[in-house]
Amino acid sequence: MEAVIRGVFSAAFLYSALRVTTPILFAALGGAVAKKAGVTNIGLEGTMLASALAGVVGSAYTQSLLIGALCGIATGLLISGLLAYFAIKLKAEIFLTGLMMNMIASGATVFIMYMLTKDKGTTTKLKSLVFPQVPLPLIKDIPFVGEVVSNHNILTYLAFLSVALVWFFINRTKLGIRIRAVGENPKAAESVGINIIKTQVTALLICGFLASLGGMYLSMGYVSWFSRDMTAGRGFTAVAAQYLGRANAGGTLMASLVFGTADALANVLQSLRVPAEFVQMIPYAATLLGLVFYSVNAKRIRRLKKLAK
Amino acid sequence: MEIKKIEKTFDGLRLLVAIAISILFMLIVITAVSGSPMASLGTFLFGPFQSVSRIGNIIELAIPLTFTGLAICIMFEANQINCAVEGSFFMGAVIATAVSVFLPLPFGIHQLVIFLASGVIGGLICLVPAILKVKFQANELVSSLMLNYIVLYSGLFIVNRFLVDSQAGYFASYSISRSSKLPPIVPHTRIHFGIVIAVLCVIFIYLVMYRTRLGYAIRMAGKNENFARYTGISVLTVIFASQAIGGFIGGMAGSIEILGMYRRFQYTASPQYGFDGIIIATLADYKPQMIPVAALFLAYIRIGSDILSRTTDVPVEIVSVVQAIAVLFVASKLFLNKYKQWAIVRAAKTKEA
Amino acid sequence: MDNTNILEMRNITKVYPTGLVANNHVDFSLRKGEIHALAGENGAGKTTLMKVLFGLEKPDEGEIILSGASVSIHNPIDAIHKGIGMVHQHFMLIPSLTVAENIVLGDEPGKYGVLDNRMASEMARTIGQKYNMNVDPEDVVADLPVGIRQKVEILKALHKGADILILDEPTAVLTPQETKELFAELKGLRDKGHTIVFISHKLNEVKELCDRITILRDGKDVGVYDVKDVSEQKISSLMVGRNLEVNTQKDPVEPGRIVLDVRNLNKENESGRQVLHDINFQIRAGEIVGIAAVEGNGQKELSEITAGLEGFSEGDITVSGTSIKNKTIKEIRGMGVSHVPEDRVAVGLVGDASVSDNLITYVYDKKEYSSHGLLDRKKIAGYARDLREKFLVKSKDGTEAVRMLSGGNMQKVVVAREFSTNPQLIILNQPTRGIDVGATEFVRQKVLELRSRGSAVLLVSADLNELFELSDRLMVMFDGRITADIKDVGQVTENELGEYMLGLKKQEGM
Amino acid sequence: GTKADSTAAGSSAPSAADTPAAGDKTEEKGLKVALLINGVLGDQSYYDSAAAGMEAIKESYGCETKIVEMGSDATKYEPTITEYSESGDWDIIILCTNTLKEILQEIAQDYPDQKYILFGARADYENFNMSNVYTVDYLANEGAYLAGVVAAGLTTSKAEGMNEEKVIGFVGGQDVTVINDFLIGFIEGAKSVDSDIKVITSYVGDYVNTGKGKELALTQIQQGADVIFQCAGGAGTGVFEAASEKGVLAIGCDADQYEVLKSMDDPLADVIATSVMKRVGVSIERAVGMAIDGTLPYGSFELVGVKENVTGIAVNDNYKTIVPDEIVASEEQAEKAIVDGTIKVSTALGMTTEEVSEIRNSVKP
Ligand SMILES: Nc1ncnc2c1ncn2[C@@H]1O[C@H](COP(=O)(O)OP(=O)(O)OP(=O)(O)O)[C@@H](O)[C@H]1O
Ligand SMILES: Nc1ncnc2c1ncn2[C@@H]1O[C@H](COP(=O)(O)OP(=O)(O)OP(=O)(O)O)[C@@H](O)[C@H]1O
Ligand SMILES: [Mg+2]
Ligand SMILES: [Mg+2]
Repeated sequence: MEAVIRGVFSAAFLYSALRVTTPILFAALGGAVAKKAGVTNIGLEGTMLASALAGVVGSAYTQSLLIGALCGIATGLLISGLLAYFAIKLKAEIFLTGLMMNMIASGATVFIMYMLTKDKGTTTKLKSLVFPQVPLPLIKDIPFVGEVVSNHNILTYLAFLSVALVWFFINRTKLGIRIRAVGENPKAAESVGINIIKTQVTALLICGFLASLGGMYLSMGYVSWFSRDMTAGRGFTAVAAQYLGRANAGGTLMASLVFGTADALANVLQSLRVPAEFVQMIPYAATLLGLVFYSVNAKRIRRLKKLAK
Repeated sequence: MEIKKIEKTFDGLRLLVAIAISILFMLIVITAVSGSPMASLGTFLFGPFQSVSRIGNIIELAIPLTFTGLAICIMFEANQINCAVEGSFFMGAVIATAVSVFLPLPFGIHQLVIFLASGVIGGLICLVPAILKVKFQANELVSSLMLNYIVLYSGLFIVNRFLVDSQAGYFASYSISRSSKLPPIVPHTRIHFGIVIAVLCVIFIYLVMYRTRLGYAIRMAGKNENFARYTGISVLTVIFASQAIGGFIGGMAGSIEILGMYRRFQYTASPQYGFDGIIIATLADYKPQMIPVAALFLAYIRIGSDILSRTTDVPVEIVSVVQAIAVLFVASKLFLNKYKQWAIVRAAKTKEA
Repeated sequence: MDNTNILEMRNITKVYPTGLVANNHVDFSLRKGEIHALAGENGAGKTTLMKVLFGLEKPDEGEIILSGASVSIHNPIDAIHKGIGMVHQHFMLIPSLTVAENIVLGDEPGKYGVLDNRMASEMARTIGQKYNMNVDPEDVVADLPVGIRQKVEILKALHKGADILILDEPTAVLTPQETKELFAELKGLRDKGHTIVFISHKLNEVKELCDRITILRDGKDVGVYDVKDVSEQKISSLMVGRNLEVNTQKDPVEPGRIVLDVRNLNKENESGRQVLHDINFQIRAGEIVGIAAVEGNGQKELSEITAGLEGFSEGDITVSGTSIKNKTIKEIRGMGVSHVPEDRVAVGLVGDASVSDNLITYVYDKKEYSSHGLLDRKKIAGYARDLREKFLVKSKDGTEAVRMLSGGNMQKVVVAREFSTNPQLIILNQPTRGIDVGATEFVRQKVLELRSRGSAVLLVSADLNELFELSDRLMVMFDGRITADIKDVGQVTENELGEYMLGLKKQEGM
Repeated sequence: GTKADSTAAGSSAPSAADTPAAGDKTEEKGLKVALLINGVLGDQSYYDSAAAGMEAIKESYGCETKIVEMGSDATKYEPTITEYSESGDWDIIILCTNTLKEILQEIAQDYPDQKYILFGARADYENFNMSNVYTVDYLANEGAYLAGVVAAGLTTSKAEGMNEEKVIGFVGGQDVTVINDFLIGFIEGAKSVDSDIKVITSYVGDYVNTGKGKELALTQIQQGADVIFQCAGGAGTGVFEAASEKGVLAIGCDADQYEVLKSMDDPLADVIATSVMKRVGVSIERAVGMAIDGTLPYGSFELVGVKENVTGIAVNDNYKTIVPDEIVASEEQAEKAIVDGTIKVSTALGMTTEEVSEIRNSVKP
């Protein structure tokens, strides 16, 4: 028990919470952009998975991190593009299309991995590269804060930076306004000459881009190889985080942090004398509670507003 | 009527082209991987019909798919995108095992009690997202995705804590008791009594949807909740009843699968039949009577690729890609639309003339 | 106005995927600087034709000639580039964006992809001043009343440089005063050289505003006329292909016992605003009580509360002596209350369900329509067929989805369902909004039939003609209060009513 | 260092394959051997090890081999096994694990002429007529016991990367018997060195989530663990990553994972102090060899462990560099004691869930 308490109140715990949050945050931000355009992308899981493999393969065969990253991003765009083609262009049910993308990614990654390495489990045979960890100058010397904030993977910083970028993009850029218009009232957007399909496809591609970074973080940051189904439900969690955060950048950040922290907590709690199954439930239960809490809170705010008037 | 016929023709055509495209894709993959592509393709396409037992395999696999397809059908028709059927199926299987192992009852009654128990638990699970939605406006898609994990781990806990047979040597429960098994009904296959229940369920859901007040309420409220409120159709009843029925079927499906196909409970992860149900329901266009057809189709390509991977070098994983391609094209409303529009214009014009 | 055509649509044919031929070899032309009316019954193909012109629908045949050259318009961008703007009947605004953002949407100012908010506001202000339509660019559209939204819509089109402006039933949601203001603005636009297409079912408006008129019937055009040469009578007979009795014949009916009794009704809405203040009135059997009010003055709330869709804070409502307080809608309907809602598409119908399914809502749960615990399909189909025939719903066999019907026919489905339950009290909210003369007349006839059979009718309508024509008594609402109760409808002028509606005047003792 | 050899030379088992005789057996072409696994390849341990054994059979005896991955859907096992039995194309069908045992017990009687080898399980010869089935199972707990001895020795030593605390870690795939069999042996071995030793146990929940594997290991390291034994299949690779990042040691599972990773030039290999080996492939190769010689005792069961050199720990270059001599010595001593039967290692097979969790909880920090 002591160990747990020590664990939770340590810099290492907060550090790991940020680390666990990173892939979810990327994907959830991507989901938020898609959602703003009126598309609930449930294919985040597959997008992440495919990019995770592509980044590994790309960097392994070229020994260039940049090319590896570009391969990962291109794959993220490809999956999102496929999703867009079927859901937006051919008007297949978006929810189903997302599920199918996950299915394709799950099968195709193993297939490709097997073709390349004759291994269906992991790509440890491939000598792939990883994104570097970066100590933050000055900040790294501040006690505690430095331990929590510094020396993260460069993608972790990028994820948190993306929150601001996504906010700016959605609220301040022309494309962002168009995306919101399309999401809120597609017919209206169309009537002023905005191409709904193009806008939604763009939003999905941005989503794919962000999700691909999340995916690559798993295989080229978190660990240094790809293994089958390594996303392990993070894409679905990202959908939940995006929903909890009302598809707003700030809200999505908060929700992702809640989940990341719950997940990190679950890891620490494993050493408690609680059945492992219950500990493994924690992140999901936390999200579910988050959904409930959120609505209770929204109700309270409404009531307060009413009183104020 | 003319137009309806064209639509029907094109829906059929779309199905055929979708299947053709996915087979073509399969052929490309096979050619890339295998030495004798045509023979391999033959294995994929005709292998499933080569013996009674293989045909049996298709039908065996179609049974759980039919159930979850039906469950999804009624739940989604009420416009509740609730994926908790996945959890219902898993927990249904767990509860079925528990009752089978710990509650000795005579043959016949035993099965009924198990169906009831796992159905009820399945229904309760699917009600959770519904309640959260009604009480807290929590999106049921999101909450059900999270709930599935919670149910999975709870189920594993129950098995691990109360049901696991430590003599088995692997993660498995005690053996399913003889009195609760669903006996096979076709010789040389494992097609079990569950198929009869599946057929009954199809008829039941069809009748519920189209011949009962509840079904009418579900269809109307599912398509327009405002309308339901305004005309006095109880939306709450629709939500709760549809989720409870769907969950019941999902839970019962879990028990039928365990009693018909397994010696012991041995899932360590959810078998995903709940998500498969979504595929089935889409392929069947949410028509209960078409659910078994869609289930058989999906089962057929799965068995085909199983055989393929067993007999050739083609990895079995590729089947998920083939399936997804087929489903995507079938579900693409505008696929081949140009030609359809052309046919409709022509028909309309000839009528004018 | 010169007589050269700036736009010609030739031989346009549009077939919808349902196989319905919405435009059948239609010719349509516009002269520079005219206001051109496009008239026709519901489903005649007006909207479709304009959607083709604006690039929202692809024609299956035909060509469009703009300023003498054949052009192809694939999408609204093409249309906008060619100087065509369209104001749709249903608002096409993004509620969460500001007026300025809505106006510049599609063609936003700013560098490097970043929106320049100041510039956008400036542009919105300038264009508003130029056309004398004042709106605050910083307002969020969600907070604006409909009249202002209509202006924003027009400014939006003008900002995009529309020379040809299409207005699809712009007056359907406006008050008389707002309509008047709009007409002044439209005439101003014409004088500045713009060409306007005006779609409306209100023929008096067409007469007042338009120069020429094209009439569609059943997807075909039946001709172009100078408006001054054709009477309203003539227009409507061209539209329907027969002569129409425009003035409703109203038989005297002696009002009976009190059916609806509203006492001290108060209502606070979600955000805490008092939307109804001490409402008191009764309606008797065989009596039609009309409510005239500018949108947003509590009439909608009143009708929805009476129908049980919303609760209320204080007071009581009884129907034939029984209070509706804490009753479910089903129970209230069981008391003999019917309701035709304001929005037929969003509330009144299930678009994806069949016509028949939309008709049987109140009988499917009745004993006589089931056998052995299952619904008796034959009987139900028979019931639906009877209703379709009785209410002249244009539908092949009732199996097609309601969304495939035109607006007027959709309304007939709602009316058929609601009128056939033998209501003691019926609440009508905009019963003829946006439907053509023929359908309108039909619905009004049915309302009078109900009255003769002894139903109490609460009629909320933005169409003053309708109120005058149908009401036995007229009440005016302003700011959540009843400000006038006019017992003798014949005695009040339209102008006087307008003053009550705008809160300029209040009846003694109210 | 005989343990590091990849040839199987069980001192008591009848030996035919102890000397790899690649050249002279190839003439005896014609034996067709199929391996049916209830999973998919790529776990870099159990199934892959079996697959390597098949490869060796092909090389050494010139057999025609085939591996069938039946996946995780248990409903497919029975029809597949039946189909292969029915076809009569295969001289020997090899199956594995207890999961397939129950199916085989029924099928084997229907095909008396078909020969089967079942490894990783113990068939019930009393109740089923299985004169055509040879069964072999492994004492994984014995290997894990030795790993426990090494781990405990390391954490209490001054070896590089070792801290003051007497804490070691175990990361399992799932809380199930096969995995817990390793755990029980590991704990027992560790406690034999120092009864105060603490073992932190975590389960990933599956065998694929590498990220989670790493995260759990990092948490354990943070709580003071400096030697972590992973039994989590693919997810276990995350444990190595964590160890490498934090400068502590790890112990691999099933195969000699140091050699596996080293052969791929993977720097992670260096953190793997040793691996608990279950030389599944070796036992298959040995069995098929005996079958060719006609000496395989069909209709009987063999239990092989440290004594037969099928389970044990990997003694490789890394082990020799990392592990101080006195620990090597105590490990060798424990090994001897197991071989001569003075040490009896407990097994999770047959333990209830409570019993397992009691043992697990008793050593939690
Ligand atoms: N997208 C569509 N799909 C199928 N049919 C359609 C579609 N849009 C319109 N229609 C049908 O085409 C016909 C013409 O419709 P249109 O909207 O042009 O009529 P309208 O003259 O505008 O009628 P209203 O006065 O009711 O607005 C109607 O019968 C309508 O039901
Ligand atoms: N997707 C569709 N499929 C079939 N019919 C449609 C579809 N969209 C619209 N319609 C039909 O076409 C008609 C015209 O549609 P539109 O959007 O122009 O509304 P409208 O006619 O202007 O509205 P109103 O009904 O208020 O007159 C609708 O009344 C409806 O009957
Ligand atoms: Mg129209
Ligand atoms: Mg209209």
